[in-house]
Amino acid sequence: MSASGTIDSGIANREPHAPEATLDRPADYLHAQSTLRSWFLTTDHKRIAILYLASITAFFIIGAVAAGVVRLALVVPNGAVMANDTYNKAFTIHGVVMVWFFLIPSIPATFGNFLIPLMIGAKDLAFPKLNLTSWYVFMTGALFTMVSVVLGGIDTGWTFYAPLSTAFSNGWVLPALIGVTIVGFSSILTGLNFVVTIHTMRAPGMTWFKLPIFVWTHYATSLIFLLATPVITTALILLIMERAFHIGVFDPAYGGDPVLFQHLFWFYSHPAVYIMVLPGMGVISEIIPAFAQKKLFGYRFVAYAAIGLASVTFFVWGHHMFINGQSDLASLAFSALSFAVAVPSAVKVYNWTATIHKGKLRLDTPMLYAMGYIGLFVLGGLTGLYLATLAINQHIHATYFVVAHFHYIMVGGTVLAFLGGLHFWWPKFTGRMYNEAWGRISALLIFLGFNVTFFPQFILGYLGMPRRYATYPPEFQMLNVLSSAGATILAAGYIFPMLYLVYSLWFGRKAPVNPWDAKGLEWETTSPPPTLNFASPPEVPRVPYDYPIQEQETKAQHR
Amino acid sequence: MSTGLADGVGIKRAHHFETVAQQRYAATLGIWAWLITELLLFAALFLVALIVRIQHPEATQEAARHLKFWIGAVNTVVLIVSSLTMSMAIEFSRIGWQRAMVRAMLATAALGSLFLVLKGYEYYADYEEHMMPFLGSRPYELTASPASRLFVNLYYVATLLHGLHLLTGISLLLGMTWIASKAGFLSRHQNWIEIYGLYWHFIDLIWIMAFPILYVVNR
Amino acid sequence: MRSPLATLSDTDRALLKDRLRKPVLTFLALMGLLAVNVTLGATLPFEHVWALELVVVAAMALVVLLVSMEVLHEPPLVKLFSGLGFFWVAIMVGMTLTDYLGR
Amino acid sequence: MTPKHAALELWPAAASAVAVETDYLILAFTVLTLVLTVPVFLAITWFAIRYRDGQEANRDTSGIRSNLIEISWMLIPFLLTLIFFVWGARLFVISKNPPPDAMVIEAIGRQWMWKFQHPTGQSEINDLHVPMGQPIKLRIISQDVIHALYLPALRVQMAALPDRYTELWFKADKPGTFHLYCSEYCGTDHSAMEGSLTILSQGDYQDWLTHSGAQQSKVAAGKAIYNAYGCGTCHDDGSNVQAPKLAGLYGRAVRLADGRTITADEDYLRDKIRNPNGNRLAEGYKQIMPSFAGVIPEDDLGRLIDFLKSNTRTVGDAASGEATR
Repeated sequence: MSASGTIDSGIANREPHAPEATLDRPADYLHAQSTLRSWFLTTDHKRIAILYLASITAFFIIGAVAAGVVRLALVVPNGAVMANDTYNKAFTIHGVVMVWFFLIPSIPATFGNFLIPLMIGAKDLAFPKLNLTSWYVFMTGALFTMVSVVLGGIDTGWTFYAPLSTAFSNGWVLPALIGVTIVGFSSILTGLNFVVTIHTMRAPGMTWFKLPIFVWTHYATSLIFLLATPVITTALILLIMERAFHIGVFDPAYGGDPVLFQHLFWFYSHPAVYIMVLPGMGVISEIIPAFAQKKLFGYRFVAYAAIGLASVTFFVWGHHMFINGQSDLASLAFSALSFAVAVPSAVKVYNWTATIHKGKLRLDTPMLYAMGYIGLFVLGGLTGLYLATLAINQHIHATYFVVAHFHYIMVGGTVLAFLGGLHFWWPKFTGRMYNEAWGRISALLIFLGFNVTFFPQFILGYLGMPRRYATYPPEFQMLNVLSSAGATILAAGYIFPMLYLVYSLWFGRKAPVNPWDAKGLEWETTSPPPTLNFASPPEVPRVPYDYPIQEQETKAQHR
Repeated sequence: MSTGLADGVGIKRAHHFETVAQQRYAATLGIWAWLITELLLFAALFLVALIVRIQHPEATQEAARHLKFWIGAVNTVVLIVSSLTMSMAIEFSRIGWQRAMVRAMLATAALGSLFLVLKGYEYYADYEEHMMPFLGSRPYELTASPASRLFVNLYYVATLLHGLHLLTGISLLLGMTWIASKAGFLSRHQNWIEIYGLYWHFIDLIWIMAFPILYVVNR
Repeated sequence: MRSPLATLSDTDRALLKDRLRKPVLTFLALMGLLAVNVTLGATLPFEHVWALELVVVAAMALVVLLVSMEVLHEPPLVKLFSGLGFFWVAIMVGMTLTDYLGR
Repeated sequence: MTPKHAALELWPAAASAVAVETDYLILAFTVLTLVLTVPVFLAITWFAIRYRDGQEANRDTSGIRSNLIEISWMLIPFLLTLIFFVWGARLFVISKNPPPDAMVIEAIGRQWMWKFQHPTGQSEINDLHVPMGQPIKLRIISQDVIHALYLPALRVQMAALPDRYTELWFKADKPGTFHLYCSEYCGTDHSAMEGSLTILSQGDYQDWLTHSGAQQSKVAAGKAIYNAYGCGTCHDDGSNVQAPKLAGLYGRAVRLADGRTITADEDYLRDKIRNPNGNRLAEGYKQIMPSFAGVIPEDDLGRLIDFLKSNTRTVGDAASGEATR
């Protein structure tokens, strides 16, 4: 299907600073206005996405530096590199910043914000001003948390378990808690906007089963934003009150129950895993068909699986608490329900694999990330089932096995999907092409560095090394050194994209409308799109993922 | 949602919507999505109250008996009346009776403020009775039952959070009343009243649930 | 001037009566249910009165949701949204109680 | 005391039947993981080579009804993993139900040390000696934040909660010395809250109880307390804080600020820990130390003083490596 009403601008040899063509198309969203004010008071979802992209990149760098400090400390077993407190603060900052200021907003607030209206053929999100508000709320929360970091940091761990965080920790816990509470509202507002947009703003003819999986997974994510986030808001408010006024509900000194905080915390924080994972699945479900030039296998199952994951995830939070003193009945129930998560997850993975089968594969940078994603996500997911198995959990709970498991999900899943998506849609976001060779090298470096960093941690955990240990028995040193060595490779893999992507902004080749021959409405408008997204109303395709290679029955339908 | 709008009553389409109906539907869905989050926010507090009750039944009952049951009951009446005036405001907006609508809105804001005044008096009475365990400088009344402070403190968190919602609601309502008293409001933004009404009813609903959960069932 | 009431024309008065019937009836129903709960709370007539009180609260909540907030007249999606939150509250409370009642 | 291990081992010691079965469970689960993942990895790699753009390949899709495939790859892995739920749950239920004849050892967690009390009254700090072949039930509680007692050689751990007792039981069947950790992050010296689990034969355990249990570990226990309260932060030789250095203090003459000279005996040490702001301030120092009266329990105070007495010149050397970390 060719783009109608748009002008192909994929001419490679234009002057880098040549003014945008003004005769035959409206100015794109990047160049519509250029004042600072036009950026900070914009209601254009695409510009807000760019604001988010810049912010979360900054937080990613902060979190990554903290991770570097952690890996540096663990090169030696006796803690000779830094004091215990410094180490504890480093891993807390790493956790808090990465979870709440990078992973949770990462894909939804940037790609989701940018792409959902484009993919459904809308001019904007349903509530553009609310969208901008949510960015300011996000930055306000970040400000509070950064104040805490600058004043001296906190050493509670990202989980803020009471009563350590309320009665014992000496750090600047209150500003950090307030910051995280505020950031929750930003998530809620984003989720609300997406839910309403997907329900009400679809272009005529864009029925639910023509929506890209990216939109489905963002819908599921938004439901989690709405249904889970308020509970952690309450939990954090009570925690703040506990620390500031000793209200006692989590304080055993007055008969309060610290485990209750864990229940409220994980009621949010387990679904939050799917806030981080589902959007990544959406990204992968776009990349793979595009680079296989083949319709996504089992579209409906993959769509339902997204909603299924978002629902099942609310029933399993207690698997974080098997050894924390919850009742055996609860442990058995939560363990059994946790296995149900395997169903929709398996659907996704096998369908992606089947999509590649008999496709016409191009191993460009986004596809490399997507294939890496599948491998790492499978390992991360299945090791999650180890942890959900009660007897195994009794051994590896709170060891490095857990650390390795969730990094396979969070980095192997979310971060790879984020980078894959960033490369996939970079031409659409910026109108520029990046250097493909550097892209592939970085993708391979990240895959290699990631595995060298985190695979040894599975073994460390099985051997019984507890997490959050500033010092450790010397027999674990070899694997820890290996892990730290991997982290340096990983760091290099992260630094390259930052350089060549930024370089491409000024010196990259101009991007054509559809550099990958991908399907989806976002590829029918110019790169970058105009302020109102489409010069003329887009034509909705007959089927989603209308690629040349189709499964037979759908092909037959359209002949 | 828009049963029988009078002539000249409606909303002005914003640029990114295709139709007025779409815009109206988006606003309704949006406020309901927001109300879901409000419900879970308070439900988590109620859950904590339930757990406190399960773990310390006697202490909770003793604490609950010190709450000002009759002030709570009167406040519930006040909010139910304010729900009525809000419903009236919505109905007036639909038939285009702008002046009556503005008066109903003012009455709603006044009733909301009355609630806050009564609540403030209740806090004052609690203070006089040494029922503020979080105040380090003021000895707590029920020293014999340390766990009772859990429930009492939870009562403050829940009612303060509700009060904050009400205060926000009153401010929004007064701001909106000021805009709504200008000519032509109902032809441009009639659904603001509907959307706001849903919020106000829901805040009332939270109190309708909070009053029995905090004051009544633990007696 | 449309108020005071006396200056209303007959058609306006009929319109007013028509429009306000439902809010006023709702109001009366809520007051009645509240009166039941307050009486129960003040007199504590029998042992497990809290269960009955919670039933009355549920009835009040339903009246507010369905009538005051007009969920009855909304499209199915809004009906779903209005119930979704309560379903999730049930998940939260139910799963948490498997711990506290199982200890 | 610290267990010795090879620099790189890939298979941790298992010292109970439950631990051995847990290992089998993990091993079996790993086999399942390989069965489920290796085909995916191989398929992706093979497809990437076989169906690369430009490769001649048969790309005709076979037209298999996809619903059947979908349902089978949804359900088969799920049912396979359910086997492991049942197996894991069975082991879990066993580990939650101690036999009635289990010997009860009290375990108390505190920032940042473990204290174990044997049924015959002996107690030890950070180290735990237990007899083989005898079911042992640990009753665990915490005095401050949440800790968790983790015995990797037995494949079990359990939280130490501040408000109620939790339990953990095991029956060790292999003698040796193994690690013992706190596995729930508990603040600054979380990683120092570790020790060793020593599994002894019945006879050796009785021997230990009568001879060393009460006596020999006192000083080591005192050292752990010294570290746990962070005494060395100010009182070690290398510390920058303007505080008296404790190494070799016991039995020495101390000049007080008011001109008197007294001997640093047991009473003096006890008094200074409990009430440092008393009238016996050492010359040249300011009143900056907080009172530990009511903070350090009496029995621990005794151990701490035993340690100070025994280490005439080694306090700084012995403690500086760990106390400040």
